[in-house]
Amino acid sequence: MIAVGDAKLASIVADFPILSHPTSRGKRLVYLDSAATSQKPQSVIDALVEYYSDYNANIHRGVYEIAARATDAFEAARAKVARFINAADTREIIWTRNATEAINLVGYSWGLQNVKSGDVILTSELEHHSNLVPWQLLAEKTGATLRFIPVDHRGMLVLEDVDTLLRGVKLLAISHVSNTLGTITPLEKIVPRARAIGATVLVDGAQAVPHLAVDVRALDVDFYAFSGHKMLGPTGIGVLYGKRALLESMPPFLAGGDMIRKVEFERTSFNDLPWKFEAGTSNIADAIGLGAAIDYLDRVGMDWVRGHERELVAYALERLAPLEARGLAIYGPKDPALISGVLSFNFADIHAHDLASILDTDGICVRAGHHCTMPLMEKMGWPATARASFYLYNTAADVDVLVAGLEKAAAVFKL
Amino acid sequence: MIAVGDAKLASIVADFPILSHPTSRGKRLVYLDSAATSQKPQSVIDALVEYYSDYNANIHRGVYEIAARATDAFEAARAKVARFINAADTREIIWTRNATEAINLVGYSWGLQNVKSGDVILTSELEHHSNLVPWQLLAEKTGATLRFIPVDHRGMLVLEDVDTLLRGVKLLAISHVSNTLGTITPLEKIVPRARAIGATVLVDGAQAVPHLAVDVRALDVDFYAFSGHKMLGPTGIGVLYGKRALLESMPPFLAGGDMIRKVEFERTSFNDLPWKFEAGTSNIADAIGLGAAIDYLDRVGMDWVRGHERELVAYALERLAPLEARGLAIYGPKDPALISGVLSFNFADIHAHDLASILDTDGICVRAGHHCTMPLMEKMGWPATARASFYLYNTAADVDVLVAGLEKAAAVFKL
Amino acid sequence: MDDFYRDFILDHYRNPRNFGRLDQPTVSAEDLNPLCGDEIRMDLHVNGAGIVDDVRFSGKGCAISQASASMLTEELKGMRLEDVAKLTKEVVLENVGIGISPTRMKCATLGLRVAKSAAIGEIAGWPDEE
Amino acid sequence: MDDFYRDFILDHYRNPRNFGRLDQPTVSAEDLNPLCGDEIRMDLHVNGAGIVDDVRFSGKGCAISQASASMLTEELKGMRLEDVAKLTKEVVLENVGIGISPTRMKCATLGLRVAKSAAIGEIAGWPDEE
Ligand SMILES: Cc1ncc(COP(=O)(O)O)c(C=O)c1O
Ligand SMILES: Cc1ncc(COP(=O)(O)O)c(C=O)c1O
Repeated sequence: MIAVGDAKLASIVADFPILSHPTSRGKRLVYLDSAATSQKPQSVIDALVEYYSDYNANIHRGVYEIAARATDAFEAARAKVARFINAADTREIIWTRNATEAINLVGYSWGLQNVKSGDVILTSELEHHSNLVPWQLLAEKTGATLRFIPVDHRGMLVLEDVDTLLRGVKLLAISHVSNTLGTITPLEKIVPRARAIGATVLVDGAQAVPHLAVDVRALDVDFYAFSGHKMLGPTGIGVLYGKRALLESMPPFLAGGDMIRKVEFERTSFNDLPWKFEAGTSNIADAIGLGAAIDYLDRVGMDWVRGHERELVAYALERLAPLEARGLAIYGPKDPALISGVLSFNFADIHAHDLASILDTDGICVRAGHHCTMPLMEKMGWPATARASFYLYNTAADVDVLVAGLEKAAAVFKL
Repeated sequence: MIAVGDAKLASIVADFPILSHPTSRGKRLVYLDSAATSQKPQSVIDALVEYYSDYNANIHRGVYEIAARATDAFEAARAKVARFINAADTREIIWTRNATEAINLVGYSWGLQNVKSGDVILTSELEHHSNLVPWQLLAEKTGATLRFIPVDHRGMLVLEDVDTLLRGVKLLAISHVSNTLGTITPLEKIVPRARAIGATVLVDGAQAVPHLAVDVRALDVDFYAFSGHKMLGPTGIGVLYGKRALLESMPPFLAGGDMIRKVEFERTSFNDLPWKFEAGTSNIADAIGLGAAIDYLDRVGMDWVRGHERELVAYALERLAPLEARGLAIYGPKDPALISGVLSFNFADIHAHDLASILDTDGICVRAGHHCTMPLMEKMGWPATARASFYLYNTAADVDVLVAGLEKAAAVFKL
Repeated sequence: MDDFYRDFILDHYRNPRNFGRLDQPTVSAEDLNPLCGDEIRMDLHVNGAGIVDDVRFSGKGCAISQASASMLTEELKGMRLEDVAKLTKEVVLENVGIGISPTRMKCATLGLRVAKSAAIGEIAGWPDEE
Repeated sequence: MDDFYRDFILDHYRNPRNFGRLDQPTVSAEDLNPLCGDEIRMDLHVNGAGIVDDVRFSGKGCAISQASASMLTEELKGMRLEDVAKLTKEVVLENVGIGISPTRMKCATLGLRVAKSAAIGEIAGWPDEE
């Protein structure tokens, strides 16, 4: 259980201005939807305000003072990202809008260059649409086929036959943490096998980087995609990490200003990494904002974040257990060691949307629906689930409010 | 000349916090680089802060209060954009990162579907790389050829032979206003001719929407692209306008969350417009910020903006004229009616970069280089130019400081 | 929102009227609310006089979409197909009564949208596949 | 920055030393500063003892890049090619003296980068075209 007087947690909560603003019904905001997007600490908001108020300028080509300051801050943010995920080189960090664009970039650039008819793309049954639909489109364009690592009834990947599954695989595209169930993929069991047969490996880390310490070199992946907005950063900024040699060998994706070296009427040569993949004016402010988010996470410490979420999940499982007799079904492995801070559930015959609406009246924000994992929902036979997802600013009190909200829902639905 | 006591102008200047912050050398900031990116009024900064502090949530799928508020604000911003450029339908407004991504979206989606070997893409010699390189890549992929509307020595498009130029053209891709010279393309002379032969028309309005009243229906274009950051909005948000029937007929570009209707393991059906083209978590905050920027421009009035820039250009041309005898060369038509608030120049044998560095010491921000229009520079024989670009917050006093800065540069270089 | 779930709503949710499929529908339509995943199908049978004389709905979803659709089917029976095509969301709001939040409006009107599109499709002819 | 443009800088800018091309260079390289468009080419002639005995540079650009390159060519003459490959940006900074702003550092070091890459290419062999 979380010690009530935990001073560190209290000071974290105080850093997030939204958490002290009551809802229109006067309730305390109990934000349990960080897997959709996280809240932002004041320091991130301040970084945006500072950029726009003090040194707003376009980057890379400006010789004047604020342009130089903006360029430095923008590239410093890139260096922070590189260090945060332990990339070997700052040039391996490409700014994108979000994880989705990062994955699509690989699909269009590396994919169309390398994937051929008959090739196999291996992914899993629990992927977010963003790490599935791009590969469906690529398969359609190239004549490649998709293959799926199955999930078992607990939502764990079935990896007994991983070598069989990997046969003939050109690309392994897999998520690090499931957004619907929170299950953590044991990448160490799959990636080395995939590498051994020469497959390229892309990991969708949208739900991992915010919650776990991620080391792309230790994982030894080729590509790693994630979004800033889920890790305390602003909306509109995401990251594609790629091994340098691989990025060098790829054709550009979007074309325009900043990604070029020399343009003539009929032909163009492209700029060096990372700018080769960054066409047009970058999202300067939000890249700087993501840098501030990383500073914040660094100060708190990713080990603390992971530990805190584990405690919250353990506490929530304990508090929710009594409701299981009344029809609460919690999905996933129900083991805090195997999942990040995500719990998906249904409550008797209350549809997840109705549950979310009832919880909303008490200021509790949970997500309801398919969580952009329709195929998983279909396979599991869940029309929808309600999902509570935790982050560093959630408290045991939030769990208590959730439990009370569920009791109320049971009363409303006369369970 | 600008009346010194213009109260409206003074109150506009006061709305931009950066303009009251002196540079590190204690100089007043004289920002003459709005063609690269504009400064932001307090109301835009406040809109971002409000979103992140009060109702930060992911959109479209959330049933709880702040998610609903975020969704409403996000879609309201889209409606503001639609009205601002007089689109027929809100669904015709697709959010992108910037003008560059908007143009690339058309290249990948419409282009790969419709452009065939032997087709002609007509563009001009004064395009920004963002409206040139995507078409080079498309031509390379499809076997189409590029053709260029020439520019004359003043930087005006040569349109005498427009019907000859248009022969066999599948796509006309042209900018509305040149970022290097400020010249305004007489779209009314080209677009109807292009339409008459059935060509599709894309206009790069990155330098037009911020400075002129734009009416996409009156212009009768198929696609119109622009960036928020050049029109008082945040970085990271841009717009593709497209006629609805055309957008409906196009395949999706990026794939992932939000742009889907139904996903199964092997196949996917796509969502309705505009979301079909918006994959992954959108740049929610910055879309809302762009909405606030449009509110600001609406309050000031685009006619006032255009009139003010014309006056500034006229005043600048008048004040700069005496320096021409000492080697100042101003490019472009030098007629405030034909250009927006942009002046490109060189001063004797002072290289543009040196000029910009010297001006910087007095707090003056001008851009130096090729302005992402290398082919134009090559054709004109300019290795680089210095560019001063104006916006609604610039004043006659800014012009005076620029002139004084040029005098100083002449002294430093012993002209 | 919690006062929305009154007894008659829960009753329609748990015991939907006219649930299932028709063997020989004159026209059917189905739609999905892509944002929440709710799905509804409506089968209408129309007699020679242009009157809906039988109706079934099927699908899955929240209490709001299912109860609204269930209540709607009771209204549809006996209506002229032309009038079905002209229904507005007021009919749904009158049925479900107070308390629906704007975010859930799409759920409440899903059945209506499906019924209308079936009626419009039958009257105007479905657009040809392109 | 304005105090950077002293007489000797302007002199090297307006009267660049060793400007032009060599007829028979042992090695040449060129590069472009993509951010500002400055271009510089360096032709080196190396004698049997591995000493640079002639050098020319050509290109266009700002006073900083051109003056720095001009001054650099004076240093290069008589240097061992191996030592050219090992030059650091200190040599440029000593040449141009005070006042260069960080944004312009790339201009100042463009000629150096080109000379070094010529020397390294000649010593190590250019990478094969892939
Ligand atoms: C004419 C023109 N087109 C396109 C662009 C590209 O805009 P962005 O960099 O915001 O994508 C610019 C910006 O410099 C421009 O001036
Ligand atoms: C596992 C996973 N992958 C990808 C994404 C897509 O992230 P974004 O919408 O920021 O592109 C998400 C976000 O919901 C996710 O949870």
